[in-house]
Amino acid sequence: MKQGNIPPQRARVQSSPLDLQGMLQHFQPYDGQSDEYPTGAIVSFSGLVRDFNERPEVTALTLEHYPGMTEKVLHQLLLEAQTRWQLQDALVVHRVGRMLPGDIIVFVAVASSHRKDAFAACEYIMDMLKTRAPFWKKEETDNDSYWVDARESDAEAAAAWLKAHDGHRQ
Amino acid sequence: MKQGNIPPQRARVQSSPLDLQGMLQHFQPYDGQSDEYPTGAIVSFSGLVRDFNERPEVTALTLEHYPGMTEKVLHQLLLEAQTRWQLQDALVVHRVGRMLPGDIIVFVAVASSHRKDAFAACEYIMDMLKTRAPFWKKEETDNDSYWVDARESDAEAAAAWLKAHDGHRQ
Amino acid sequence: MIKVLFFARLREELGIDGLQWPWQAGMTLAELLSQLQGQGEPWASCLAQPNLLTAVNQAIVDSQELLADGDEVAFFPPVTGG
Amino acid sequence: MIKVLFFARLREELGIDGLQWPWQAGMTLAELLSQLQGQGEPWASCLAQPNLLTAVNQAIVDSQELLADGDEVAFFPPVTGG
Repeated sequence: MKQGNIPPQRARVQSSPLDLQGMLQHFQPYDGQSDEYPTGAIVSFSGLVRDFNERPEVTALTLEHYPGMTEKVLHQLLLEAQTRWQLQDALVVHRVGRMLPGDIIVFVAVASSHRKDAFAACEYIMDMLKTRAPFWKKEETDNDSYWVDARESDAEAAAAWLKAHDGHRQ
Repeated sequence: MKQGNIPPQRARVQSSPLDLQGMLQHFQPYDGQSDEYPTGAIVSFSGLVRDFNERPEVTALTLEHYPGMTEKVLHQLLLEAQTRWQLQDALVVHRVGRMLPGDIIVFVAVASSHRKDAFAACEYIMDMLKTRAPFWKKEETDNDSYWVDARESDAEAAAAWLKAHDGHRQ
Repeated sequence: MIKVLFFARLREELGIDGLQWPWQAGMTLAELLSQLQGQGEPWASCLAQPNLLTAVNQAIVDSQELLADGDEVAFFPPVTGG
Repeated sequence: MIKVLFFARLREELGIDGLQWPWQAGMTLAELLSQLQGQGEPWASCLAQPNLLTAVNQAIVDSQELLADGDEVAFFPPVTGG
């Protein structure tokens, strides 16, 4: 169980498919050899491609990103979460390239001694990722493709964290 | 993907160990045969036995419960969450009997079209479980065992949801 | 008859996990509790604990609940699962 | 020289994913943007989009940022990942 700063390797971008079980294998807090068991809560988030979004019949989407900057921003979000809450570990894996409905786009997991911290940190990382990590979605329907517009609700969710002083959103 | 009421089988109590991967196998939203992909967010919570709690050196704990009532309450919590938020699915599995530090005590997962709903519903189920589901913990140290006292912070977390009218805690 | 159950610390302190108790028409949960306490110690003090929770037929209720013949009544301390 | 990158909708509208641009001492991000816009259409209108984000050396900055020789500057629309 890591106790120091979360290393850059915990923030990843990949074009190969993400599977929930594989992700959680990367996020087992204990190897059976531990001397200490501080983790009481693990919260995970998986974001999936829906078949509706800006338009009702999404058949696929392609995620473009800014290689280099993306990994830096994702790692920065993990460190920020570790500053705000007491965390033992955190992981974010984001997929890029072309995906189909049902595919996992992003996986975030955090481990903490306390469930409130784990929930808040996981949601914080996702809300910040949505407004600060350089990814762009292009959706396809049967007869069209278009860049997805940023959502006002995502900007509001991120802003609410920045106003929060007690570790929880206002 | 279930669209109606979450069935009683989604609320379970077991004495055999819980493993995260097995849990998520029970919570795959798509079987590869789906026509519709409404789920955009899956949030999961795993509660683990820590080696500190009321006393600093916890070596084991035993969970007692009220068979019959437990399952009813857990299922009721899933239905309440489905009433408050737009969910496609929810699952809660709670272990009973003797456990060691690092073991998973409880696993909760929810699937929704929206991440905000998924986070809120998962945290709601856990906060309510902590104050309403008839489980009792007895902790062991090297030279003692004692019943764990209920926490004021858990009662406050549950009460905050009951005051909330907009689907989020005050 | 009423089926009475005790859990956790209460079960240990009373040294029993349950019992059958005679039902009377019009009996409330408060009356059942009072009759059980009337058995002397450890019943009197154990069942006077301030945070005691009570369930009738597996649903938490308050002490004004009217009991029916055959009801299952459980007494237990505040819950600590999860 | 400045390494300039364009992403997503901007990359498609400009028809180019990046270019090298001469650096001058004291050059700010706002000046670079103005020089790029000076190339006529589609540059003028594309780079005038109100929500355009800019990063220098992979960190988001505002238009007063002073540029150094060899900097990597990226222009892109609001992000939509996750």
